[in-house]
Amino acid sequence: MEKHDAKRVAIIIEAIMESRLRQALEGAGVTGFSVLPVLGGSGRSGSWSRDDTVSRGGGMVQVICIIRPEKLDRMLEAAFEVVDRHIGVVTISDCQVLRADRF
Amino acid sequence: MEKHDAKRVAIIIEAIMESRLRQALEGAGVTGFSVLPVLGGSGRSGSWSRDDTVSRGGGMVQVICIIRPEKLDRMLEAAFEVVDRHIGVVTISDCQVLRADRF
Amino acid sequence: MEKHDAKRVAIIIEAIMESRLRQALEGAGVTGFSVLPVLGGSGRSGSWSRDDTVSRGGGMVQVICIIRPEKLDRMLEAAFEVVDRHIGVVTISDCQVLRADRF
Amino acid sequence: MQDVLSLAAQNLLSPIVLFFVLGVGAALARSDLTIPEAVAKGISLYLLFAIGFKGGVAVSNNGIDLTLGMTLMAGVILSFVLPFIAFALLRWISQLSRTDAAAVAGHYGSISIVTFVAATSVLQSSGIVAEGYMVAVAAAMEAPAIFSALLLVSSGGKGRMDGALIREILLNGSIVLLVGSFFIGWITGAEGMAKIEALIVSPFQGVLCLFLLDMGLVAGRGLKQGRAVLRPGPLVFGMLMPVIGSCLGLAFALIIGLSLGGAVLLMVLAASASYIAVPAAMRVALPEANPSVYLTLSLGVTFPFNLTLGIPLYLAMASAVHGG
Amino acid sequence: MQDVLSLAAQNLLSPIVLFFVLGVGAALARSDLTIPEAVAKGISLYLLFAIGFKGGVAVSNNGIDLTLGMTLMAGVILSFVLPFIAFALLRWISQLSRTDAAAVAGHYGSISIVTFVAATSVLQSSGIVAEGYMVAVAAAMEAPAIFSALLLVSSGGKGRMDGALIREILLNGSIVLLVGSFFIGWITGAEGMAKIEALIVSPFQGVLCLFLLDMGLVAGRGLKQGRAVLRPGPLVFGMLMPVIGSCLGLAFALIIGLSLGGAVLLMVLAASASYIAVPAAMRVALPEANPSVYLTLSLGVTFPFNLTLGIPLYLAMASAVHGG
Amino acid sequence: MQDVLSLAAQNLLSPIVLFFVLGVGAALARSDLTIPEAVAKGISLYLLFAIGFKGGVAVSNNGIDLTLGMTLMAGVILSFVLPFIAFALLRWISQLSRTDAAAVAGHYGSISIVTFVAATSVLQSSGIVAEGYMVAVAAAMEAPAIFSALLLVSSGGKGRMDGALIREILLNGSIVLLVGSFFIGWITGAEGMAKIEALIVSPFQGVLCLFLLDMGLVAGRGLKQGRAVLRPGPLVFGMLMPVIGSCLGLAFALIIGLSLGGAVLLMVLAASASYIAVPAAMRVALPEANPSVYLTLSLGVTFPFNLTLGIPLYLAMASAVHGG
Ligand SMILES: Nc1ncnc2c1ncn2[C@@H]1O[C@H](COP(=O)(O)O)[C@@H](O)[C@H]1O
Ligand SMILES: Nc1ncnc2c1ncn2[C@@H]1O[C@H](COP(=O)(O)O)[C@@H](O)[C@H]1O
Ligand SMILES: Nc1ncnc2c1ncn2[C@@H]1O[C@H](COP(=O)(O)O)[C@@H](O)[C@H]1O
Ligand code: NA
Ligand code: NA
Ligand code: NA
Repeated sequence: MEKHDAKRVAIIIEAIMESRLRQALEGAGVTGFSVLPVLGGSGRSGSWSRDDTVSRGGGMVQVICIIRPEKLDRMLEAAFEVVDRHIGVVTISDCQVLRADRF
Repeated sequence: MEKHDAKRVAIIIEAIMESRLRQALEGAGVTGFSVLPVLGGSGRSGSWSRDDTVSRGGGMVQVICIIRPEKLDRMLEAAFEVVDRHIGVVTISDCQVLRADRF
Repeated sequence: MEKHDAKRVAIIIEAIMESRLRQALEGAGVTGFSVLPVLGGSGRSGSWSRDDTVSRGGGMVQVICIIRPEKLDRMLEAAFEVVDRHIGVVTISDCQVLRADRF
Repeated sequence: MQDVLSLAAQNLLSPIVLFFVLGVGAALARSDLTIPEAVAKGISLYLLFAIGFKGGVAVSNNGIDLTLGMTLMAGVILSFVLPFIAFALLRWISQLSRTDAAAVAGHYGSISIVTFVAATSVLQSSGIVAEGYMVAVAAAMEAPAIFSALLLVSSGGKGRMDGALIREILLNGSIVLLVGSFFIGWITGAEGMAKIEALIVSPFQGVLCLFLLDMGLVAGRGLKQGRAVLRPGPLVFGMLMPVIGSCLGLAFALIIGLSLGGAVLLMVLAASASYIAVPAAMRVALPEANPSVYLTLSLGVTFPFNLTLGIPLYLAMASAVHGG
Repeated sequence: MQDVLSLAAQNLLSPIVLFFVLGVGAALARSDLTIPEAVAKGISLYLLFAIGFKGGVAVSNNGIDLTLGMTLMAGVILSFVLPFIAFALLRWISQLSRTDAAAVAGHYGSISIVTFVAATSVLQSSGIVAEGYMVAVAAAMEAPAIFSALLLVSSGGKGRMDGALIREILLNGSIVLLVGSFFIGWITGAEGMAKIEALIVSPFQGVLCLFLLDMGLVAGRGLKQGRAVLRPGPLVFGMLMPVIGSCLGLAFALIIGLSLGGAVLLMVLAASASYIAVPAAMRVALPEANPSVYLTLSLGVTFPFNLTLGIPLYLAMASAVHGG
Repeated sequence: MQDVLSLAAQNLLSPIVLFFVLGVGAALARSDLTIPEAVAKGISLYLLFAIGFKGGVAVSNNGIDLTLGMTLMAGVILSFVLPFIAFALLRWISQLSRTDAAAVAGHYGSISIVTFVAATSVLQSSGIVAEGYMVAVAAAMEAPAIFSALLLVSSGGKGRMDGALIREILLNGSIVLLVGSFFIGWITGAEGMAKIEALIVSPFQGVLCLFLLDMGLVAGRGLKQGRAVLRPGPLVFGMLMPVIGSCLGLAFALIIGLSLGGAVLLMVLAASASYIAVPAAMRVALPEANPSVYLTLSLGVTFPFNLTLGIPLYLAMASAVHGG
């Protein structure tokens, strides 16, 4: 099975910022990503859990983006723009992908 | 703490195909995997969000499978069989695992 | 964009053990982690799905922790303490992180 | 004609239609109003539970007669035949590919249970009674159209149907709950009804409003995503096909001798298009077909058409030709 | 005997039992019918809220007497003692390991609140009144059995109990809501009831049907997964143990002098087995025990047994020996 | 004074307050009782739907007059002005930074719809009628305060407001549902009400109890997390500011000539603090502000204060000065 190198970017960000991040990604020509729910967590700004958040929209989501290595930097810049002043985590790791024609 | 090398396969696929993928994996002798929810995303087939999908079963899920390197190819073939004509993404990455006796 | 090496630890564990794991992590000085829902899966102890679990709290969650490499071992020991007698999977992989000052 | 218009006007100002409109409006204005998925699913389970049970109790009260079997058969035939008509019409007035046209056609043979429920409400407020077993007919009409759709593409080597899929189609949750509640209503009859009436009768209309708000939100968002689909050909199809379906439904109803209410409901079933069971089956069996085509047409065009204009129109048509 | 059978037959054809059967059937036929987790959780919160509150209002209306304290104590004793009997019986008629047997035994000392609610419904339709404080007794019986189970394995060095777990057990959400609603019902009395009656009284039976549908789905799926467990020994245990429990419950009820209704409810509590609180505690404190053993027995065997045959049987037994 | 106390006592023993207290207690005792997020969201949609619709029907029944426009304007002015007062007060009695103080201030100009609903219940059980359009006033008061908060920090170069955010604020789901239901209630009037009354009127109080249980859980957990915030200054602010707001609200009500009920509701709106719309806007526009400060104050201090003591106090104040 043919595999192609790619990068996997995972961005944990406040749910309320999701639409802005989506737009920034699309603006940077990133057409493929998925959004996963996050139930709770802990960080410098304290610990939280979806069931305790007062304004129920107050949780976080994880946006996962599989991307060709050459597109990575442009994407990170676009994402950074949105994440910048906000809480959240951005990680990058190596992966391989099947069906690379789809990217 | 002893760590063992393993592969982490992540398959994003339509929820409606989940049971077929599960069967294919089990058929290929893959006994360990987890299914995670996906809230939304974007790809060549457009962008979607769980709250907007008409038929609420219409979303996607992410199947994650930690597997011994030597079993990888057989697993990918079985998964590919199911994913083939359908939308979705298959990624493979390296990882290490504790308690390898459990695999 | 400046990136820093880090480790990504993913622990799949019974939901009922989540609070204990959180405490153990905090006890080991791990201040950053996120908890993701798991819908179902399969393992040595059989296959399950969130909708079928009798006691609805009976599912599993995935705790993800991005951590500096030098803190990894202490964290794994603390986590292992909790996971030890229980079902679940612990994986470690390499990643890079933006905004490392936040860790 | 006067009557149709006044009926239509009255229908347009009913709470359920207005909440649907609110939902569409909110979606088009990009409000973040959403009904959580679990709540929407819960409401739809409630609706199936309630209408199945009520139908069963009605059958238990009035007994059944020969028309039951005939109507079920008529429903199955309609569901099986309508996709062929839809396919021919689509190929004629639109540029859709064979695959897309077949997938769309499958949706129009099957049914929309919410349209059915909305029609039941309209009948109720007009004081028209219908055969209780019509919900069973609705259930029987869900699946056959899927087989027609796959037949329509089978020559092209596309469309995969296997045992697992057939079981999934026939035992999908909605059918099982609807038919199960129907039988339980039938078995427990008036006594059973007395026990659960307070849940399934009086609050029903209010719950339906909330559900239609959600349908509006989903339809509105679908329209925004799928607006590329809305070229004249498909658009005309989405409003013409239900009328054709309703005429066929009316013909069958007259032949069988259904009551006025039963005739309207059979028309509505024939006229409505699926947006749950058939899309799911198409994703499995015909993944090459573009979902945004069939979803936009079914939910974005035909559903609102039936809800607002279709139902009063079918009622007027049936009233005009029905003996009494 | 005649009476038991007719009561059982009538019970078997009640909507709640039929919806449970529908759920089991749908699961066994591998239908994809499911109640979303959040909805099921919401319904169970509703049931706890409603029965707690109603119990409290009943106490506020009728006052309390000495029997309250005695019944609470009887409940705690039953919950604590039953696991030892269950353990002995299991070790005798099954091949289960000590650990598995202890875990199962713990479930049978604790209670199933849905079985309790179902019994309340049966009493209600038979026009039998019970002490309002029985819901408090139900709450008091949840936890002691867990300690017995852990005692049973402590000699083997297994079973970990710590402060966090004790707090989790005693303050688990179900107990807190049930007891809290009970006290609020007690405090606000008839006036409070007048305010929220429309939510917690009339629609209650209908909501219970939906919940039992879900229980059926879950039990059916559990049975399919856990069928390996269903060897004759455990199977017999799953139907014999509730009867033994009910006899002990009846004995206590007669000693205390509970009303007929109260006696039946204490029997049902003793007869029923936990499938929420105890499994959760076992996963934490006794992870070596196999969950599919205790869940299959408790939810797949004993719950359906009690729901269908057990409740009418206990009612018949109590009627036979109860003064009046 | 006698009256205020007896009213307050009566209020403290109402089911909704007791369920709130139960929730706070359960959270502080670290019980795992939780209402699933989807259920809580569903309940809040129900409440908005119900009170919007009821308000619209009331307007349809009684017609509108000049006071409607004046009250809307009063609401907008209050919402816009209160943050400046709150800011000044906070800077005076607390050590909060400009940014945090501005963020908190924004919350106190906006409103809490649950406090509004609770006040409606109190009025109802006291037999006091209020203008139906007060829900529209509530909707109008949600947003202006956000702009004030951003003005307060704009000199420091902080606070980002863009078109997307403005649309999000004005078209947030709660406002759209509340206002939409209000208009649909107005359009369909008594006839519409007859159709959905069984859902939105009689079970309302019971649903409100469940919602307040959830609010209590959330507030209690918030208090535990945010206890660091509760130094004397902010604490005094959290109880003083609502009283100041209510006085301003009363003044406007007297000028406009609102009924006693309407005056109390305007006071409550002015006195209450937002914990949904404003926090969300602050996270986007002013991420530097510490959420635990404004959430703890708004939900942990001011909400319970209003629910328990505030509402009876405002009613007493209004009764004292209102002509009748
Ligand atoms: N090291 C980490 N690993 C995983 N998730 C994290 C980490 N740090 C923060 N998070 C997530 O990001 C949220 C905000 O983090 P912070 O900005 O540090 O308060 C936390 O509540 C977690 O959900
Ligand atoms: N590059 C990607 N990274 C992460 N998820 C993706 C990516 N591409 C597609 N997806 C997910 O897979 C779904 C279908 O993708 P596609 O087949 O490209 O339409 C999308 O809606 C996303 O949820
Ligand atoms: N190899 C694996 N990859 C991913 N998830 C796994 C794997 N093995 C086990 N799991 C998850 O952990 C749960 C318990 O596993 P086990 O302890 O093997 O029964 C399973 O139900 C899965 O959700
Ligand atoms: Na049709
Ligand atoms: Na028991
Ligand atoms: Na205010």
